[in-house]
Amino acid sequence: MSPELLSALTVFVLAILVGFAVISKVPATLHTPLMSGANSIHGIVLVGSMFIAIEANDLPSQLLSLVAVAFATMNVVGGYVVTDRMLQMFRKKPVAPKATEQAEG
Amino acid sequence: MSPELLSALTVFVLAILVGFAVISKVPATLHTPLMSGANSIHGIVLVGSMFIAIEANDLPSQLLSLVAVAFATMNVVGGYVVTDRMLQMFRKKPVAPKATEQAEG
Amino acid sequence: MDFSTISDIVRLTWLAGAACFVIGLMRMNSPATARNGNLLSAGGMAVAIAATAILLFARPTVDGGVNGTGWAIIVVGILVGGGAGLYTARTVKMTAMPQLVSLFNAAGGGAAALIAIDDYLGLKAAPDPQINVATVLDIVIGSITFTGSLIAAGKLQGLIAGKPIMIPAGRIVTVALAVITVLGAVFLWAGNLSVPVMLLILAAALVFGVTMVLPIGGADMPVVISLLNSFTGTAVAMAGFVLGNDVLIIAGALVGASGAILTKLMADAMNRSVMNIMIGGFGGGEGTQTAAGGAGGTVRAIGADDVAIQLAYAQHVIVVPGYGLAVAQAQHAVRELAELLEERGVDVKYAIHPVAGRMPGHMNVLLAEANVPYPQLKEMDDINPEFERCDVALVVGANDVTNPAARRPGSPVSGMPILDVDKAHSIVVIKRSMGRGYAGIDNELYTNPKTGMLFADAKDGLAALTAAVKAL
Amino acid sequence: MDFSTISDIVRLTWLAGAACFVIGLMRMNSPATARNGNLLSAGGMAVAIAATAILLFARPTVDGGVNGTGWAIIVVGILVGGGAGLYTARTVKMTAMPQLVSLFNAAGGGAAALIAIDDYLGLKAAPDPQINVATVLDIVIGSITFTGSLIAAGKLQGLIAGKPIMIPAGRIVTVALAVITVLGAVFLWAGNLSVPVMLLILAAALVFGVTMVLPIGGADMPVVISLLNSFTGTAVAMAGFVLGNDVLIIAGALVGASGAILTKLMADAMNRSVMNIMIGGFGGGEGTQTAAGGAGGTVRAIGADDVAIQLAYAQHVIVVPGYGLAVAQAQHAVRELAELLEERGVDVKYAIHPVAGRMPGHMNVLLAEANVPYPQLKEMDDINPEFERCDVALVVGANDVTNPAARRPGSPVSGMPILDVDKAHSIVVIKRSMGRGYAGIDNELYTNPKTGMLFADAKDGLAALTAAVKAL
Ligand SMILES: NC(=O)c1ccc[n+]([C@@H]2O[C@H](COP(=O)([O-])OP(=O)(O)OC[C@H]3O[C@@H](n4cnc5c(N)ncnc54)[C@H](OP(=O)(O)O)[C@@H]3O)[C@@H](O)[C@H]2O)c1
Ligand SMILES: NC(=O)c1ccc[n+]([C@@H]2O[C@H](COP(=O)([O-])OP(=O)(O)OC[C@H]3O[C@@H](n4cnc5c(N)ncnc54)[C@H](OP(=O)(O)O)[C@@H]3O)[C@@H](O)[C@H]2O)c1
Repeated sequence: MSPELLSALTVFVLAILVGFAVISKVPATLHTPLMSGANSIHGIVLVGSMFIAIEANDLPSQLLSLVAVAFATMNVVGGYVVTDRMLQMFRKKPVAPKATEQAEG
Repeated sequence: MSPELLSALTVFVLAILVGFAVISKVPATLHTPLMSGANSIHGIVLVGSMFIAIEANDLPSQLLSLVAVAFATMNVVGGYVVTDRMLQMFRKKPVAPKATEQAEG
Repeated sequence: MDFSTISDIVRLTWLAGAACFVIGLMRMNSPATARNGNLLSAGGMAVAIAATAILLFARPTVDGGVNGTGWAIIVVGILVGGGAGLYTARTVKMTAMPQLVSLFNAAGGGAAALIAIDDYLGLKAAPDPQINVATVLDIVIGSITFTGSLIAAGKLQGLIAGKPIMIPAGRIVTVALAVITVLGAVFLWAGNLSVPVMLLILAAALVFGVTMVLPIGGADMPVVISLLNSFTGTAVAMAGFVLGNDVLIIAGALVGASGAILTKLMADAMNRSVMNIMIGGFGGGEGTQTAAGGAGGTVRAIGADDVAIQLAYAQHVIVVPGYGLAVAQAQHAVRELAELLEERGVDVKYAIHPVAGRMPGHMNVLLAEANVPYPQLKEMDDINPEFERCDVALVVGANDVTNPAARRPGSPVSGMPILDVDKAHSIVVIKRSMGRGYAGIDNELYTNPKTGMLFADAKDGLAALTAAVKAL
Repeated sequence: MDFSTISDIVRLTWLAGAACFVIGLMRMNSPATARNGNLLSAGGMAVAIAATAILLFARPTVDGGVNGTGWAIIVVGILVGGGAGLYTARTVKMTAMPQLVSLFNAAGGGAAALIAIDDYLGLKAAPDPQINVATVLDIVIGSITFTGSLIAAGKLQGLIAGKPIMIPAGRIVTVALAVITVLGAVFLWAGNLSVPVMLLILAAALVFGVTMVLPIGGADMPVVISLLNSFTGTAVAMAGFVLGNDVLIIAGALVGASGAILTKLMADAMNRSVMNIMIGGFGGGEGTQTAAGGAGGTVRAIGADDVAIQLAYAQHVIVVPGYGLAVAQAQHAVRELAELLEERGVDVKYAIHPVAGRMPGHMNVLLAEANVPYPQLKEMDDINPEFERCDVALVVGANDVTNPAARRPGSPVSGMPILDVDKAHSIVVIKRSMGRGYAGIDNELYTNPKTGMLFADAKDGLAALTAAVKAL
């Protein structure tokens, strides 16, 4: 086994352990935002997509890598923005609701 | 920076993150056993001590490594045994206490 | 600065980015720090991507010049993908977010698979066994995620029927596809370099993603999406092995593992096992409301005017929103009624069950969107002791989460914590019929002598109540 | 099998061992799985060490033979160290465990430092800067941990006075040592190879460990030990860098980080900050009991016979054990009294405050050792609502954990959760005098009209009560 593979494997196992440890008891309300937050993180595949794009020399490769870059960016940008929108609802609401209610209703 | 150092650094950072994530809200009763359990784990220094012992060629090295091996083994063996003793108190006690009490008192 | 220094710095930056992901996820475990955690994670991502661009730019090319086409692909791809992501994420309605997450997940899985496909097409000779293993796994997992997530999104969006779709001989097809994939993978792992076999695997995995998700009921989709999210993480980690890139491995494995835990937590919260869901047990969800006609016990129907009087002269009212309120889009109607009651001096609270509706946090999202004041939303454990002191419990389109059968063993909902609605002095239930809920069982709450049934669509029923209270 | 295959397998085994450490620690977070987690961790350790032995054995030597001396050192070292560890760990009394943990910690830190010292002595030329940094850090941190942990153990064992020892011009000496260490380290990092400077640093760090811990009060030692434990982890990780060994890096960094978090949790639980402790604020602990004489309010002394009658005819009695009970070794005496009362039909429970005593879990350990039935031990949150229904609260050598001043701001114990002893119908406190507790402040519980003070050593007082109840 090459030393690189061994060290990649070490990194892989450690990252899995971090992943297991990092999610503790979460209130159910946070499940969807947490899923969405994790979903954004795998947008890191954009880094890999950029590598294959810069190395693409023939048309098939260029097309594949264009789609890969676009997909990955969509994952990253959309993922973080939508997660942030979900999490806005945990902002502390202004506490005096009566006033606004009367104004509206 | 050599690739080995870089990968060692990666491993170091990941292990720190695991360490931070792994301890969550623990009841105070478990603080001492948990400390003792973590204490046993750094007994892994025995592995390093064995390496320097096998490579020791002069008297100072041999003495240093003998002490290192003995210290590290003490850390490992003593650590795990004492932690286990502490944790025995979390065994479910037999529930019918009255009977034994009467027998004793 | 020479290239090797730049390369070192970039690698360290990637590591810092990965650390941001981890710390961000940690912070997302608690409501108070969640938003901040997501921003930290996004910051780590931005830094990692910028570092990559610098690395690619500084990298010596074969002819010494700048690779124009490569950069054009990157820039165009980022603009198109980023624009699409930003636009949809900004404009989507709160209630449609899960399907959007699923779409983004499909995109990520697709990108991971494309990396491996591109790598495979460029091979001149069979690669090292390890790389080969990673490549094939990446193609398979990435493709399953891609089509599976698209189907899941389609189901949630209503483009594909939510109820379980049984493909003729579905199980056999699914198993056959799995066998083809595995055999092909083993053939390639044995050291054979064959593009056709790779394409065969690719096709089988893509179809497998479809046949895996189609038979699962729409109500189970949140769990399925979470599982597919974990798959994508794994595929990305495999892409990391293929490219020899640590940051992909770390981030991918992180999501793979944390996604798996999260999937389990989500399934636990709705009292299901992941296995059970994937095999497609019950979970017809929205398809089953025409069942039964009120088996056992008599049911007392009640009119809007009667309910209005009860509500207007009550001191404490607890509203219990459920899936039916979400389907009927009655969140604004319920807020109006509550405001009207509050003006008359009634104390109104909302009892939020963690799995009311069809996705975790469904009710919080809906009611927050309708501007219900946050302090009025009470979590299950906080509100349960208050039911015995409340004059009227108004159940709107909720069923399973109020079913007292959950307290006894032997029913599909056994063990699920429920809202203690039956402890209230008087109970009013708004729903269209005696139809069943997600779990497909009768609710003995409806035959409780204290309960009056207001048979109506949630939105219409609430509007009728508001009108009746105003007329008092 | 050729050596490179063996080496690969050994490395993977190390990785598996490291994974066991992590999963073991995770499981130790909850009482139900803690013991199992420790065993898993021990299993990982055994496997990692066995794999190392195989690797060393299979490794080609210079002359092709077996390195007899090396193996002799290893075997003798393991037998001696293992025997000592096993014997002390088996025979130590429950109450003396923290000092033993500290001793083991000293051993681990010492071993880590020795590795770096040995490595440094063997150097022919200045090593790579990175390795050099790790070597020096290992020597410094390992040495500080070594002497610091010995002092901490000595304080807890009573060999060294528990109260803060102020060295003349102590702060100046400590700062001077720190400066010497840092300057020496920088000199070596600059690429100079100098054994005398290394020895100077070594000496300075060893003395620094002593001067750092001496001024800290004995009662704060658990936190100090936890901090030093985290230090040892870091030193071991540095040893891993020196030897280029991943498993040392992983396990060391794991302990370094988790130990740091744990230190903070421990300090939080006793309402202190780690900074505050290290600087040596209050915390005289056992040194302060001769202070004050009952400032403000009158104190009602009460005799054993009176108390016996109260107890014997009560329905519910809650015993509140504290540090004084531990010092007096009165755990058996209290169990005897409780058993006697139970025979008479009195319902007896023990209220366990999380930081009663001088180490976390102190009271649980003590009472478990005295065979108090586990179901009678109640955690603070469970028992607090019961005080208002209890006839007599019997406080034995507890002080701070019952002080109502904690509910108001402005006192050293403010914010610490307390046992609501003052809600009981009647209160009896057994202690020797009006002496103060760990926080060094008066307790207004003692001037409460409901409180009777039974001035006695905890063991004697309880024995007197038992005799008096028997005589009834
Ligand atoms: N939150 C999650 O994450 C999640 C995810 C998947 C599954 N689940 C499961 O979903 C269930 C949630 O319980 P729940 O009480 O909220 O819902 P439920 O048990 O599914 O019941 C919903 C009820 O709403 C009524 N309804 C449907 N459309 C309506 C309309 N337009 N107007 C008025 N009423 C309408 C239906 O009765 P009629 O047909 O008679 O009107 C039905 O009985 C649980 O079993 C949970 O485990 C939750
Ligand atoms: N548990 C931990 O992890 C930990 C660690 C470090 C510090 N602490 C701190 O320690 C304190 C613990 O509170 P606590 O209420 O258990 O203890 P405490 O507040 O320290 O009070 C102990 C009391 O016991 C009495 N006492 C001493 N020897 C005695 C004897 N032989 N017989 C009878 N009484 C005796 C003393 O009064 P007399 O002299 O009048 O007898 C003293 O007031 C807290 O402030 C906590 O923060 C706890």
